[in-house]
Amino acid sequence: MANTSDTILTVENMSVEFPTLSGVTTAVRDVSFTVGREKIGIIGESGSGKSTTGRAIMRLQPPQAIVKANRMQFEDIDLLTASEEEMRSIRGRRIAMILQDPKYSLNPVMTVGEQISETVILHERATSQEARSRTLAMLERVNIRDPERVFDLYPHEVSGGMGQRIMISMMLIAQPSLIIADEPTSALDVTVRQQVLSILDDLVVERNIGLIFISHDLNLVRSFCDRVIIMYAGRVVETIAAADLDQAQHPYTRGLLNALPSLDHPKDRLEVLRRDPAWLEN
Amino acid sequence: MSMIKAHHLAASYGHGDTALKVVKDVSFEVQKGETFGLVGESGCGKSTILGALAGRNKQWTGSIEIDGETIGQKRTRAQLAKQQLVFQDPFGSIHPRHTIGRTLLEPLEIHGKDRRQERIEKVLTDVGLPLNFRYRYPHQLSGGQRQRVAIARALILEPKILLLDEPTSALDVSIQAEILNLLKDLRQREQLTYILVSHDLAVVAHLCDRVAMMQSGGFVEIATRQQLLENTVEHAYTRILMDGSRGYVSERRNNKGEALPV
Amino acid sequence: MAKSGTFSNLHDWLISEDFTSARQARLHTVYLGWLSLVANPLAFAGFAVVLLLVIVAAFAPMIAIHDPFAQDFAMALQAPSAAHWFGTDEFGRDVFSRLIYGARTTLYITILVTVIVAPIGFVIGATAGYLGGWVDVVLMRITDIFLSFPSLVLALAFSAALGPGIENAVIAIALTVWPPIARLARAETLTFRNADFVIAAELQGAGTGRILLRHIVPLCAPSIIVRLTLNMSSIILTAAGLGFLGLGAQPPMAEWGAMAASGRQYLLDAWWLTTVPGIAILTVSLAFNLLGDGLRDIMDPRNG
Amino acid sequence: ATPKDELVIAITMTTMRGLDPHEINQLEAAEVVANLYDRLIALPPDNITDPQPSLAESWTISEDGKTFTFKIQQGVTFHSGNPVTAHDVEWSLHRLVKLGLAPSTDLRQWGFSAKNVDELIRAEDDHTLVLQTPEVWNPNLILYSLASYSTSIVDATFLAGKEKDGDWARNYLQTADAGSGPYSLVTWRSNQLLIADAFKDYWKGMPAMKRVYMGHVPESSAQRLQIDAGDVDVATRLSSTDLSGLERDGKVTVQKVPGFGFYYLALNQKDEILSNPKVREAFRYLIDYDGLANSVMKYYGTKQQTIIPAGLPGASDEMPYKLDVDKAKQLLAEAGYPDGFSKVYFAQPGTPESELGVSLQNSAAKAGIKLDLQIGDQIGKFRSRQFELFSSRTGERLPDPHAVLQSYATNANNADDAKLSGLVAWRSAWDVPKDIQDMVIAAAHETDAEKRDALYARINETYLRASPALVTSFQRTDPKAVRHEVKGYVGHPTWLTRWDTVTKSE
Amino acid sequence: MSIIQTSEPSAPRKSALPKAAGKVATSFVVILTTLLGLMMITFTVGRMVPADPVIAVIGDQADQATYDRVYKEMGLDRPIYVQFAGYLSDVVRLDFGQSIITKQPVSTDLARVFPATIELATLATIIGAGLGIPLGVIAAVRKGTWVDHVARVVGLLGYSTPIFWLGTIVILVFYAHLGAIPPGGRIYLYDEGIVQARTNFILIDAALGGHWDVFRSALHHIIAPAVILGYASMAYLSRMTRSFMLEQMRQEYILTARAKGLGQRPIVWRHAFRNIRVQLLTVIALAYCGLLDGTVLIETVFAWPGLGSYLTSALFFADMNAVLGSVLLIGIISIAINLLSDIVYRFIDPRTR
Ligand SMILES: Nc1ncnc2c1ncn2[C@@H]1O[C@H](COP(=O)(O)OP(=O)(O)OP(=O)(O)O)[C@@H](O)[C@H]1O
Ligand SMILES: Nc1ncnc2c1ncn2[C@@H]1O[C@H](COP(=O)(O)OP(=O)(O)OP(=O)(O)O)[C@@H](O)[C@H]1O
Ligand SMILES: [Mg+2]
Ligand SMILES: [Mg+2]
Ligand code: NI
Repeated sequence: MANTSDTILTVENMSVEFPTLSGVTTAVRDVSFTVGREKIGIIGESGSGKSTTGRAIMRLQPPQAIVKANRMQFEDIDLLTASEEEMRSIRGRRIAMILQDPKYSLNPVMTVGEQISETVILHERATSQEARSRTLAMLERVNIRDPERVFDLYPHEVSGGMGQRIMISMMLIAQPSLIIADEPTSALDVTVRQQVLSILDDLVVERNIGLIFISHDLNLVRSFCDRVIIMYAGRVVETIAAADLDQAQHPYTRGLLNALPSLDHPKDRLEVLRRDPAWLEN
Repeated sequence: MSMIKAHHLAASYGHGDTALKVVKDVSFEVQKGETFGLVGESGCGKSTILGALAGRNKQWTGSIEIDGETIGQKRTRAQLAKQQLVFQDPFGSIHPRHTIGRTLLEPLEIHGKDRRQERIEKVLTDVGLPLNFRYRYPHQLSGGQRQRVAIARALILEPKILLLDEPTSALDVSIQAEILNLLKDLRQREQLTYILVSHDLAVVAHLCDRVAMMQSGGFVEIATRQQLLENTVEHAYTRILMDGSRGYVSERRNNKGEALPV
Repeated sequence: MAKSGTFSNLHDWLISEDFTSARQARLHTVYLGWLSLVANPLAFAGFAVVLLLVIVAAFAPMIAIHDPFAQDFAMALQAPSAAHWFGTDEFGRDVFSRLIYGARTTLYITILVTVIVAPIGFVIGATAGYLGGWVDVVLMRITDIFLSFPSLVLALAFSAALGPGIENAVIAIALTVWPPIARLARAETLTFRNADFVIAAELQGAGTGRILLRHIVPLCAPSIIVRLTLNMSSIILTAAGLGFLGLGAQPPMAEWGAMAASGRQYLLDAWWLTTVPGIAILTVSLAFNLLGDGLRDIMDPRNG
Repeated sequence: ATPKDELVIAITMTTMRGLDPHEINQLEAAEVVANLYDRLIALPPDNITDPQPSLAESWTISEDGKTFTFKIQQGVTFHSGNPVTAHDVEWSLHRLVKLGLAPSTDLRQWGFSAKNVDELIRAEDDHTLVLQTPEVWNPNLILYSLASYSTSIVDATFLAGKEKDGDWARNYLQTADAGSGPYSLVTWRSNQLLIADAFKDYWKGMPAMKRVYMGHVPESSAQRLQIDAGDVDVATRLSSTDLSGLERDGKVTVQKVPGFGFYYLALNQKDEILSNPKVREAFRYLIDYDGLANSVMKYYGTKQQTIIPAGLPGASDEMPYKLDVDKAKQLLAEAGYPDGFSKVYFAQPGTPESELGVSLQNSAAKAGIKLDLQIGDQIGKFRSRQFELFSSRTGERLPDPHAVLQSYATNANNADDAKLSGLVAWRSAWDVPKDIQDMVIAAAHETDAEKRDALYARINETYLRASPALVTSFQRTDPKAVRHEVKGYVGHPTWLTRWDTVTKSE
Repeated sequence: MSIIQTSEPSAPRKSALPKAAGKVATSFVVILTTLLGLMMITFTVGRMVPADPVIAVIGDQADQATYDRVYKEMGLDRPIYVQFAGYLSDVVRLDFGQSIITKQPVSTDLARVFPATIELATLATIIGAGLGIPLGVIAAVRKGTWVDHVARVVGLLGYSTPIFWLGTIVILVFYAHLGAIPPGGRIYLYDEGIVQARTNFILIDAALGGHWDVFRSALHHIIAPAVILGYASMAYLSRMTRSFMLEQMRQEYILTARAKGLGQRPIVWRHAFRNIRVQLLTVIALAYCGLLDGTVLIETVFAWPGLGSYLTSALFFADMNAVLGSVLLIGIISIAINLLSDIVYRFIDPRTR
C-alpha cells in the first residue's frame, strides 16, 4: 500500500473542460487522488480522460482547455497557482512524462544524444561536456550497450524498444520525483514491452519516486502497479490496490474484468459490459 | 474437408536486389468451420500471409488451395469473393466519405448482385447495427461500430472465409468482447472459416482451434487450443508470448537478473 | 436571434445526425460546410465577393450604366464624375461599364480554365499515382517538363504562339495550370492508394476505373477544390498579366488586365484607368484566395 | 538631371535590329546611322528638298541627265583614322546594291542591280566618283537617294579586315560602326541602351555633346516622367496624351516632325466583298478623322485623305471624307450588303496604330460591319496577301511624291506569283488603274519641274476618285519631345536627325 | 534481448555508394529527358508564333527576292525535324545561334541579361525569405491572434496583387509624385558606360571597380522592383512557413519538448523550425523559380534589362533563337535549383541520408 506520509502529489476535485462549437465538453470531472512513492495505474476506456488527467498535472493541456481543481499540490508547489516560469522549471526536472510512441515523440532531426543532454543543460546548467557524460551514463543505465554510438543516432535509426528506453533516459536524467507515463508500452511488442517495463520498474524503485502509469491493459496494470485508479467517462469510479483488483466492487470495473478473455479462465462467451447511466452521477 | 490449403508458401516484397523475403516456406491447412490463429511479433509476416490468401499480395510462391480450388496470382471476381479481409484499424478501413449504406452497396454493385437493399438490411442486422445507420458516415460511429461495419462489408458477399487481421487490437476490452462474441456467433451461423491474426494469446485462445507461432517469416510451432490452455506448449518463444499476455513479470521479484531468455 | 418555426425545424432537421435518408445525410454535410463558412468571416467575405462577381457578370447589361463599347473622342479621359463613376477611357468609353463587362471576361476565363484543367489534372495525377510503375514515370515526366517553366513564361509562350485572343489565352493558361493539379492529385492518390478501404475494394474485385472514380475522387476532391479555388486567383492574375502584355482578350472586349495595361499609357493624366481595373483584379483575386483559404480550413483540416 | 555636355534620348528600341546602314530599315536605327556615318549629300531638315554638299563637296550632272560626277571632300577621316576617298564611296554603294537588303531599294528602283552596279558606279580617282543611271530620272530623285541613310559611306579599308566568307563585313557591322560621322559607337545593348561618343576629328569640328545616350524606355508614361524630371533630354515615343500633358507643363517643346508616309487601311482585293468599290468607299466614311485628329493622332499625324503627302509637289488639302455612318450604310446597301458583314482585321500593335484599329472597329460596327480585330505583328500575312483587312503605316524616305506613289499606286503585275511584296498596292492585290500607273512612271522620268507638278496634281485627283483599296487617313508625323535647354535637336523628315548640332543652354 | 539491442543503421550504409551512383544516373537521365522535352515544347512554340522571323530581319518593305534569300539563309526551308536536330546539335555544342534582334550570339546576350534578373530575383528572395519566414513562424506560434490575422491578410494580399499593377502604382506614387525612386532601369542612363562589365552583376561590378556612386545608383534602382517581387515571395513564404510550423507544432515531439521544461523559444526554433528547414528550402527554391515569372512583368514595368524583358521581346518579334535559348536557360535554372534543393535536402535531413 502507498505510504500516505510520503505523498508527492495531491489532486482534489480536478476537472478539465474543452469549449467546443456544440458547448463545453467535460473531459475530466471532479477527479481526486494522491500519489506517493509508488506505481499508480490509471485505466479506463479510450476517451475516459486518462491522458487529459496526466497532462493537466503537468499543465500541458491544450491551450483551449480549462482546468479547475480545489487543490493540486505537488510536493511544495501549488500547481494551480504556479507561474508558467515555475512550471517550466518543474517539467522535466521534478515531474517527467513519457509518451506512447517513441517514433513520434522524439524529434526526428535531432540526434538522440542531443535530445537527452538538452534536459540536463536546461535544468542543471551543465556544460555540454558534462551533459554528454551524464547522457552516456544514463544510456548505459537503461541497458543500451554502445552508448557512444547511440548518442549520435537519429530517432529513425533506433528500434521501438530502444526508442522507448531513450525516452525514459531523457526523462529520468534530471532525477524527477514523479513520472507520468502515458501508455509507454502499447506501441511495443509483448517481448520488448517486458524489457522496457522492467527498466522503468527498476528505476522507480531504485530512486524511490512516484509513477503514474496510464494504460488500458488491465492485466498489465494489475501486475505492474501498486494501486489502480479506474476511470470512466472522465470520472474516477474506483481506486483499488492492484492486488485486490479481482475483488473490485464497481460494476464497471467488474465488467471490464469479465470482458477480458483469459488463458487461465477460459470462457465460451465473454461478458458484455452493460453501461449504467447511474455511473455518471458521482 | 479442408477449406484452405497452403503448401510451401513464401512471399516477398520488392524486386531485384531490394527484394525482401518476408514469409519463408510455411505450410498449413484449415478445415471448414475451423479458426486458425497466427501470432508473432510485429513484422514477422502475419499480415503478409493473410495478404497472399486474400489476393492482396501477388508476390508469392508455393501453392494455395481455397475451397478445393487451386488459386493463382490473378483471381477472378468469384474467387475474390470467397474470402474477405477484416482490417485492424476500424478508422482506416472504411471510406470516410461514403455513408455506411454506400460502403455496403459497393461490393454488391461490383458483383452485380440483386436484392441490394434487402441484403444490406440483412447484413446490418447480422452484425447487430440499427438499420438507419446506413445513412451515417463513419465519423459518426464508434470504433466498435465501425468494426462491425467492416465485418458487415466482408460478409455481404457471402464469403466462406474471413481473414481477420487483428480485428480487435484497436478496441477497448469491453468492445473487444462484443466483437469476439459476434465473430463466434457468425462462425456458427454462417459456417465460416476464420484465420485470425493477433498478438494477444488470450484472444487467440478464446477463438481459435489451432494457432501457429511465427517468428521472422516462419512457423516455429503450431499449437492446439488445448495446449495453450494447459500451458503445454513446447517452444520457448511461445512461452514468452504466453507470459506477455498475462501481464508484467517482475524480474526483481523473480530475481533472475536482467536478461530474459530468447 | 429568434428563428421562425419552419426555419428552426429545417435547421434541426439538417443538423441532426439521426438520418432517415441518404439525402438528409448529404444535405447535412453541405449544411455543416455552410455553417462553418459563415462562421469564418474572412472566407465568407471572399465568398460574398465571388458571389457578387457572378451576379455582376450575369446581370452586366442591367448594371452597366453606359454602353461599354460606345466611343466618343470628345468624352475621352474624363475624370470620375456622377455621369461616369470611374471616368472614361482614351476612347471616351465608360470605365465603370467596361469594368462590369470585364467581370464577364474574368469569370469566363476562370471558369473555362478550371473546367478544362480539373478533369485533366485529376485523371493524369490519379492514374499515375494509382497505377505507379512506368505509367507514373512517364506521366510525371511530362508533368515535370511543364512544371519546369515558370507558369507565366509558359503561358506567355503559348499564347504568343497561338496568337492573341481569349480562347487562346484560356488554352495557354490551362496548359500551365494542369501540372500542379496533377501533382496534387497524384500525391493525394498515393496517400490513399494503400489505405485499407481501397484495398478492401480491390479485394472485392473493383476495377481501376471504379476505384479512381468512386473511391479516390471523393477523397481528393476537397483538396483539389481548394487548390482550384486558390488557382482561380492565379488564373485571374495570369490572364491579367497576359492582357497586360497585349495577349489574351482582344478589343473591344473589356478585360481588366488589358484595361489596366492600356490605361498605363495615360497613367499620369488619368490615374483611374489603371487604378480601377487593378483594384478590381486585386479584389476578386483576393476574394478567391480568401475563399480557398477558408475552404481549406473547412474541407481539408489537415492543412491548418 | 543629365550632364551638361551629354545628350540623353529616350526611345523604343524593340525594333532596332542592328546598325548596318545597308541593312536597317527603321527610324530609330536610322537616327543612329545618321550620326555614325556621313553621306555624299545632306538634306537640311528645314528645307528638305534642297540637296546640300556633305562628303561630296560638289557635283555635276551631264546634259542627258544620266551621269552624275561627285567631287569628294579631302581631309575627311573615318573613325579608324583612314581618309575618306571615292573608293570608299564606290565600295559602300556597291555594298548596298549587292547585299540587296531592304534599303537597297533606294538605288535599285532606279535600275541599279548587282550585275550593273560595278560598271555604273565607279571611282575615277581618290576624289572623283561617277554614277550613271540606266535610265533618265528626275535628277532630284537620284540626289535624294544619295542623301538617304542607306547610302551612308562606310570605311572600305577598315571593313576589308572584318570581312568573313565574303559577307561584306555584314556580321561585323551589325553592332559596330565604320563611319566618318560626328559620333562613334561605344556600346549598343539591344533593348537597353546605346552610347555614342563625339568624334573629335570630325570634319565639321567636334560636336558639343561629348556623349549621347539612347535609352530603351518603352513606356510612354515612363518617358514622360523622365523627361519631366530631367532624367532624359529628348523623348520620342510618347503618346499624344502624354505629349499634350508635357506641352501643358511647359518644360519641353514638342516637335511634330513631318514624314512622307501614311496611316493606311488595306482592303484585300481578292476578297469579293472588299473588292466592291462601294464597300471600299464606305470604309472611307467609317474613320473618325476629327475625333482621332484631336486625340490619338494629335501628334502622330495630320489629316490627309489624298495620296500625295503635304509639302510635296501636287499635294492637295482637299478633305472630302468625314465620319458618316449613314453614308457608309447607304453605300453598303448599294453594294448589296445592307446588313453588313464580318471580317478579320489585323492591326499593328503600339500607339497609335492599335487605337486606330479600335476606333475603326467601333464605327464599322455601327454600320453593321463586324470586325474581328486582332492586334499583333501580322506583317507577314499582309506581305503574303493572307488577310482581309490590315492597317499600319508606311514611312517613305525620299522627299518626293514618287516614293509614296510607287508603293501605293503602282502594281506592274497583280499575280500572286509576281511577289512584288515591296509594294503595298500589290500586297492588297489591288490592280491599280493603268492610267494612274502610267502617270506615276512618267512623272518619275520627268525632268521639268513644272510639268511634274502638274502631273502629280492629276495623279492625286485621279487616285482619290479611283476609290483605292488603300484608305489613307493621316499623313505620318513623328513627335519628339525636347527639353527647353536642349537646342539644335531638329527632327528630320527622312529620319536623319543629327546630334552634332545640339547644344545645351544654362 | 539481442534483436532489439542492435539497431540496423549500419546495413543500408554499406550499400549506400552504388545506390547513390544509381540515383545519380537515373536523375541524370531524368534531367536529360526533361531538357529534351523542354526544348521540344519551346521549339514547337517557336514555330507556331505568327510573327515572321524573316521580316524581323529584313523589314517590312523589302521585296520578295530578298525575302526568299533570307528565308533560305535562316534555314527555314528545311523540314522541321531537320531544323530541330540542327538546333539540338548546336545546343549540345553550347551554341544557341544568333539573335535576330540583337545580332549577337544568344549566349552572349544571356550572359548579359541573365545576371540582371538573378540580381533582382536574389535580392527579392532575400527580402521575401528574411521577412516571410519569421512572419510565418510568429503567425503559427500565435495562431488565432491578431498577429496571425495580420500575417494572413498581408500574405493573401501578396498572393492577390497583380504585380505589374503594383509596380505601376509604385512608379506613379514614388517616382512621379514623391521622386523617391528612380524611374526604372538598372542605373541612370548617363551612368552607363562608367563601370567595366566583369560579372554583369552591376552591384558587384560597381563595387569591384570602386565606383561607389554608381553602386549607390544601382542600389537605388533595384530597391523598388526587388521589394515588390520580395513582397510577393514573402507572402508565399510566410503562408507556407505558417502551415509547416502549425503541422510541426501539432506533433508529439513538441509535447515531449514541453514536458522537458523547454521554453517557447527553444521549442519553436530548436525543435519545430529545425524540422521545417528542409521543406522551407524546397519552397524557397520554388519561390525563386516563381520569381523568374514575376520578373517578366516587373522587368517590363521597371524597364529592367533582364531575362524577362529579353524573352518577351524575343517572343513578340519571333526571335526564335533567343526564345529557345532563354526558355532553355530558365528551364535549366529551375531544374538546377530543384536539384540543388534536393541535394541539400538529402544533406540536412537525417532521415534521407
Ligand atoms: N483538444 C481537445 N478538444 C476537445 N476535446 C478533447 C480534446 N482533447 C481531448 N478531448 C476529449 O477529452 C476526452 C478525454 O480524452 P483523453 O485523451 O484524455 O482520453 P484517454 O483516456 O487518454 O483515451 P485513450 O485511451 O484513447 O488515450 C475525450 O472524450 C476527448 O474527446
Ligand atoms: N508493402 C511492403 N513493402 C515492403 N515491405 C513490406 C511491405 N509490407 C510489409 N513489409 C515488411 O514485411 C515484413 C512483414 O510484414 P507484415 O505486415 O506481414 O508483419 P505482421 O506480422 O503483420 O506485423 P504487425 O504485427 O506489425 O502487423 C515486415 O518486416 C515489413 O517491414
Ligand atoms: Mg490517451
Ligand atoms: Mg500486420
Ligand atoms: Ni512439401
